[in-house]
Amino acid sequence: MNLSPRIVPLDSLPRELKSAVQPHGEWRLGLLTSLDGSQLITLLLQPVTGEIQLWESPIEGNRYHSLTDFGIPQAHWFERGLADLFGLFPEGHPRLKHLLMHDQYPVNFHPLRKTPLSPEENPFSTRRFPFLEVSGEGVFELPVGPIHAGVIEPGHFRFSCFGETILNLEIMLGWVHRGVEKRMTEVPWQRARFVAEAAAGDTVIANALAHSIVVESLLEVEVPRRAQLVRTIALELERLAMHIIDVGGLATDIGLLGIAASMSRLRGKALGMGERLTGTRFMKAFVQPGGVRKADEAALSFIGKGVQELRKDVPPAIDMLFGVQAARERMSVGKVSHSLAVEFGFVGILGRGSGVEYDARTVFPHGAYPQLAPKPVIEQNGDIRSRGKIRAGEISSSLDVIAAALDELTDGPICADLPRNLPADKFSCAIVEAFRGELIHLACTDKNGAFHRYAIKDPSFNNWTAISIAIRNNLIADFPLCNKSMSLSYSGNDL
Amino acid sequence: MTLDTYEVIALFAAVAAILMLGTTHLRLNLTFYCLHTLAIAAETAWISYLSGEPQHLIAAAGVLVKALGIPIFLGWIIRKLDVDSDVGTYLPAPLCMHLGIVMLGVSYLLSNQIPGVNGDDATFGATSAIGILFCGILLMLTRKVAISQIVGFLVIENGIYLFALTQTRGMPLIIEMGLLLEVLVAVMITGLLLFNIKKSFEHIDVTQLTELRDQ
Amino acid sequence: MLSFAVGQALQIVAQCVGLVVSLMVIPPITVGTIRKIKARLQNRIGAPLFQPFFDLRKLSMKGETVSKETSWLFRATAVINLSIMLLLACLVPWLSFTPAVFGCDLFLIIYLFALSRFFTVLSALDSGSAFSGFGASREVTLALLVEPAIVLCLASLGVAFHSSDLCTVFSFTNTAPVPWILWFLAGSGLFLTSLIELSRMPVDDPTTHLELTMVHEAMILENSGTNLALIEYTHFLKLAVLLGLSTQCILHALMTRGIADELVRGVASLVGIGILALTIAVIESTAVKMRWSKVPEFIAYPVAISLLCMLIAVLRWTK
Amino acid sequence: MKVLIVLGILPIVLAVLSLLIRNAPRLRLFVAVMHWVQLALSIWLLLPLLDGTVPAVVYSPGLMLDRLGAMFVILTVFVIASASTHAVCYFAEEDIHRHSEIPSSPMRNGVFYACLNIFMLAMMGVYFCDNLAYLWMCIEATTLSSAALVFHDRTKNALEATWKYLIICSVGIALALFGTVLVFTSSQRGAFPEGSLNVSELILRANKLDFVLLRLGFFFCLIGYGTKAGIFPMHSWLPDAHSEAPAPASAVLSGALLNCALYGIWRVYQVILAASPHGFVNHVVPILGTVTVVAASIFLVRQYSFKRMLAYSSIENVGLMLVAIGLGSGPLFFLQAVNHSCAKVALFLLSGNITAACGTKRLNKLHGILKTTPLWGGLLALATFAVTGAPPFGAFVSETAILITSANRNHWPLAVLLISAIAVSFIALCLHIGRILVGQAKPDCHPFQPMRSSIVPGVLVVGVLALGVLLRLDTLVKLP
Repeated sequence: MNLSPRIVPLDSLPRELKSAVQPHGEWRLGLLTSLDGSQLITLLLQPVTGEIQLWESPIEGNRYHSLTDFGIPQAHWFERGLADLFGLFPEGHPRLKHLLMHDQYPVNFHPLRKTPLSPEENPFSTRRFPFLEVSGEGVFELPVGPIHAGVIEPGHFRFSCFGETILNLEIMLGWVHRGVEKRMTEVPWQRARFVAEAAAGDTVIANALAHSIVVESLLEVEVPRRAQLVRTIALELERLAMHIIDVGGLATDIGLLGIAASMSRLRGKALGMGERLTGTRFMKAFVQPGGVRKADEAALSFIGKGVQELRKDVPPAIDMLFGVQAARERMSVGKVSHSLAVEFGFVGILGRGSGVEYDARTVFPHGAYPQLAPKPVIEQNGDIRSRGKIRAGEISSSLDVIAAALDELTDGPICADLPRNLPADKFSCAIVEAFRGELIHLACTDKNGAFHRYAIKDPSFNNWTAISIAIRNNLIADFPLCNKSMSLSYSGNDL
Repeated sequence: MTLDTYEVIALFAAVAAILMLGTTHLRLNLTFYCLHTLAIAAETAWISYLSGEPQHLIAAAGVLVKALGIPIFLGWIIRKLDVDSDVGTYLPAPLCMHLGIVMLGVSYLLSNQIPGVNGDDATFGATSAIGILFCGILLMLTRKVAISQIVGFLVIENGIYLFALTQTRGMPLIIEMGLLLEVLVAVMITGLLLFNIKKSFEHIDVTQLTELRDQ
Repeated sequence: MLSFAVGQALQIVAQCVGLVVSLMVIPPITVGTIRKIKARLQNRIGAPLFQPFFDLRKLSMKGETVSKETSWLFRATAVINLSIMLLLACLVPWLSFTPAVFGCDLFLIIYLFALSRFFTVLSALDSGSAFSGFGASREVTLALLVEPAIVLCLASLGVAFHSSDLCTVFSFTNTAPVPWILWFLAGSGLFLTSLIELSRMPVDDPTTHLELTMVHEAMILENSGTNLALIEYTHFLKLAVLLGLSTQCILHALMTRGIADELVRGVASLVGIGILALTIAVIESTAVKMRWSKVPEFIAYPVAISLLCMLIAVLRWTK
Repeated sequence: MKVLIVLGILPIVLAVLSLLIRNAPRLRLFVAVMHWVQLALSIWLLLPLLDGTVPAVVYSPGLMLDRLGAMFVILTVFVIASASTHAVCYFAEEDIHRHSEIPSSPMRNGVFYACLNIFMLAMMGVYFCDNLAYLWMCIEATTLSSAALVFHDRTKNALEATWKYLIICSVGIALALFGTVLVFTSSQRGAFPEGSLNVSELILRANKLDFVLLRLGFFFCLIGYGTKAGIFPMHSWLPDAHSEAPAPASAVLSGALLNCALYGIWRVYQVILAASPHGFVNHVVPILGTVTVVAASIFLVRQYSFKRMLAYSSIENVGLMLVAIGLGSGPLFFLQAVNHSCAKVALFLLSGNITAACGTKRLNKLHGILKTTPLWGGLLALATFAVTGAPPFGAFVSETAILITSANRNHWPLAVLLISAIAVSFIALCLHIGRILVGQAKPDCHPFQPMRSSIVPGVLVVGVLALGVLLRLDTLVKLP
């Protein structure tokens, strides 16, 4: 969607932003970033009507007053990111630590900043991560990671415990910071889609789709209907596979290995459908600007059959998981309250599990949405079980959507021809409901028609805060289950 | 010095009743109740075999109805009401269970005190019966969910029945049948009342029933 | 006369050979059986029955990494524990055909178990890793809760027989009239305690990879190579001994008079261990790992059962 | 046997018909008429017992009726007939102005009347039982059948009251069952190798029973049936159930059910009296009765709810009856029961009228009844005097007789305590009722059919007055 920024002076930004974003206003903070370190870019989304606003606030120097400190907790991690990537330092930020770049980078290295910063302008002399210290008799710290016992991504967790109870949890991420956003501006735009897809390895379709929408709207290209539908099918297949394995993960963590085994098998089935459609199990290099790479009739009818089978096989396993009483008991922890979810702007499963009725599929156009959008699944309790139930509900609604898209599928071209050059000096953004939640791509072209700045906001970026809050005062042994229920992405956050 | 088989069965019923105290999980509770009542049915049948009175077999069949019918009925209610564990107890469940064991010891002493209970040495029959009675009372006193109170009442009832079974030589059958009928009707009525409690109070936690009191 | 003595000597030799073979073969196979059944219950084919042997071999061939923070204790523990467990396995009548050479006092058994746990915990603390300390703290908590249950279960049988020698208790020929309910309760109490002792579900999940929830696995996280192989084998042995002991109790509950035939006893013991392994597999496939705060509620059951055993035994046999 | 069938058939038929007849007003009228028929039938059939020509009739082993029982049967049927007669106009009013959000339906009405009839059958059954186990069953049946009466309003409070009633009484009754089993055991250890629970047989061979077991059994029965009768400290269900049930049901609970439970105690007590005429047990019962009277009088002082206050007054009277039982005097027990039943039924029915008209049960919101409806007000005052034992009424005679008898039996401390407690409760009740009667007329009070709704209470009050005038104290005191 093409945008043109409105200039909001830096002085009035906090006030205007606070009155606009939830819980005071109706908007949510989509993105808070910068183009090259000399301005703040604020992307605001209306989660009901689907309006989008882009604000630009020029900055003199590299200091501004922290928005978090002004009472906008949604901006908390964005400001940490700004400090790391652009050297823009928020004054009065309650807990300013580095987010993406750990202490082996030079202190004064800010990859996305166009004009280098002199050391005097940098308030920090070290990149040490000052963990919050909890003191008192019997309180001890338990460092976990970044390398874990299972095969998962790296992240360092610092638990402050009192006996078996977690008093505080601090998370240090950034171990897989690869410079995706910078790389996006360095490669030719025709090849940028491969970089975009790699932002998070399990969110391939959603990232590719968001990137395609950004490019298509810059180029003002109409995507054929068939391609839209096939994209929808691919997106839902991705959601299906990931939700199934996440539910299976819950079962593994509470020790119901039989159910977990079935879920792994079913997830394999969903991935197999994706492979048949795209050629790779995680569906890489399939969605491209203008449409999709291929749409084989045989593959589509195979998916139709697969959907029928999954409809039969998945619900019994899930019902078994949620029916076991002891499992319900285990899943009754890790609460995220509704007010917290609104205040921090949690998205996706996490938000909907706490009663936030926001599903980008019903609001923002992508693929065949919002026409085909299912009714969002909402749970009120905010605990592990309600997040699990939402996954279960979305598994079945995804199956329905795939079936509906297959029904609607007609013959036609699957890819539009694209012009050779991107227009100059334009903004464009795309909002896609990935399986974890709202995924945002924002692009800005320079005067040569190349990407000047390409920002990606993974859903996990909003949600990482939730885990530390949800697990507070719970048992250490409940942390893995709580973590699994949120299923956050490390690489999506680190980019 | 050997225990008679009928004493062993009675003891088994008491053990099941004690284990019932240890869980707040209603379904597990019902399973233990079922075991406990089955043991009492077996006891009835065994005593009928010992005494050669076939009429006791009918009583055994009646207890069997109690052992199977009531857990099924209450299980159905639990499923309908979507309540599956006790919201909280006045006494932690494990402690309660261990208290139940102490009570079994106490009831051994008690049954020694009651004169005329089969000879000079207390039988484990009377011990188990009084122990079960205590378990039922503990269950009723320490649990907050209405279903547990019904189950507690049933356990008390079983304790009394077991006492009658082991200490008397044959209560008239019609009386036993009458008692059984009353118990079944009581469970039906209270069970149906549970639905109303759930509807009005949104839970079957009886500690919420505090509206009526003086002042 | 001479031929009789020779016959007896031969029998003892046969028993010793049987014991050695059992010690080497039964524990890993029991573990393999549990794993295989679990896999089948999850619709997987699962590793072969003899996989634990292969695992032990693989581990013993691997190099060992030892943290420089540790002392000699860290490495010595594996050997110490293995010796304790072998001693235990020789003493405890966990199989019907072990030679009753030394006699076996139940308090000795309990202290040997405690000693082995002491060294495990010590070595976990010695390694200095945060998880090992965590696991050790959990292990000690569990031990504190579970220990009385084992003591009382075994002691109640001792009271019934007026003897603290387990070989007398489990002799199969002693006709002291112990009611089946006592045997049965003692057996089930021992079985439940061994679930906890052996870090099986629902208290600990032996297959988990989540370091924050582990108990036993957390303690041995730092061990590797041969050291780990020894620890694993010790653990297998402990499993077999404890399951064997429960089996013996249940067998005594089931039989109405003494079983004279050695062969029948031996086969029954082995089959019993197999059935308990099956039970463990079924429990682990269906049970949910409990919340740590709910674990005491579960432990209360074996404790209650053991208390009941003691109560029955004391009321009946201390006149 | 024929008598039993004839007496039992009408309630059963009525119970079935109640569920079948869908027209609520017609059903109410029909049942009320039939209850009077039942009363006439009972008097006619039990006449030989009542006039003393036959001391007791044994219908079958375990079923027997003596004179006291016969009189209680008549009293029970009379109370139920009065209540159901009054219910005709009470429920008619309630159908129009309901205060609860749940609409009335023919089904609910049918269930009420069906349960009322089964309740009546169970209560009549209590008096016919010679066998203690049958007695237990009948009393448990009264609990189960009256639960629906208490729950009639279907409100949250009614639900709570019903739940407490069912659970507390069931547990109490379970203890009584244990007591019964113990009595049976004692009979087997002693006189009867086969064992017996028939009171008549037990009394005959009382001295051969195993006394320790018998005494234990009696205590359990006392606690068990005492719970049902509302003896302090097991009374907690009683105010709840009485205040939440609709007025006719409260009247029946108070006027008939409590007598049943006390009759259970009376039967067991007779056995123990026969076994040990001068034992320790003989002091326990009057003391328990006195304690109940004292406790109830203290509770009466601080009351906020009209019907709860009346319930506590019932507990007080239960205490007095228990004293009468403890003194071993059946006639005194019956006389106190008659006076209390008639006066309390009148009071509960009037309280139903007043609370329905004013829409509240809170004492501090009720005032000026004398101004709004002088008829109700007057009757209320008279009934209050009647129930508290003021002079011209029957209760005065019976209470005085109890006091004198207990003094004669050297229970002086009890008599003194009783007198002071009765005085306290008299003052408390009169004060509370006086506040209701006088003062500004309540503007939102809508009295309905003052004449028709006063008939039954009026007749009852007159009856109690007549009893007081006709009874001669000196003959009563000389009774055994």
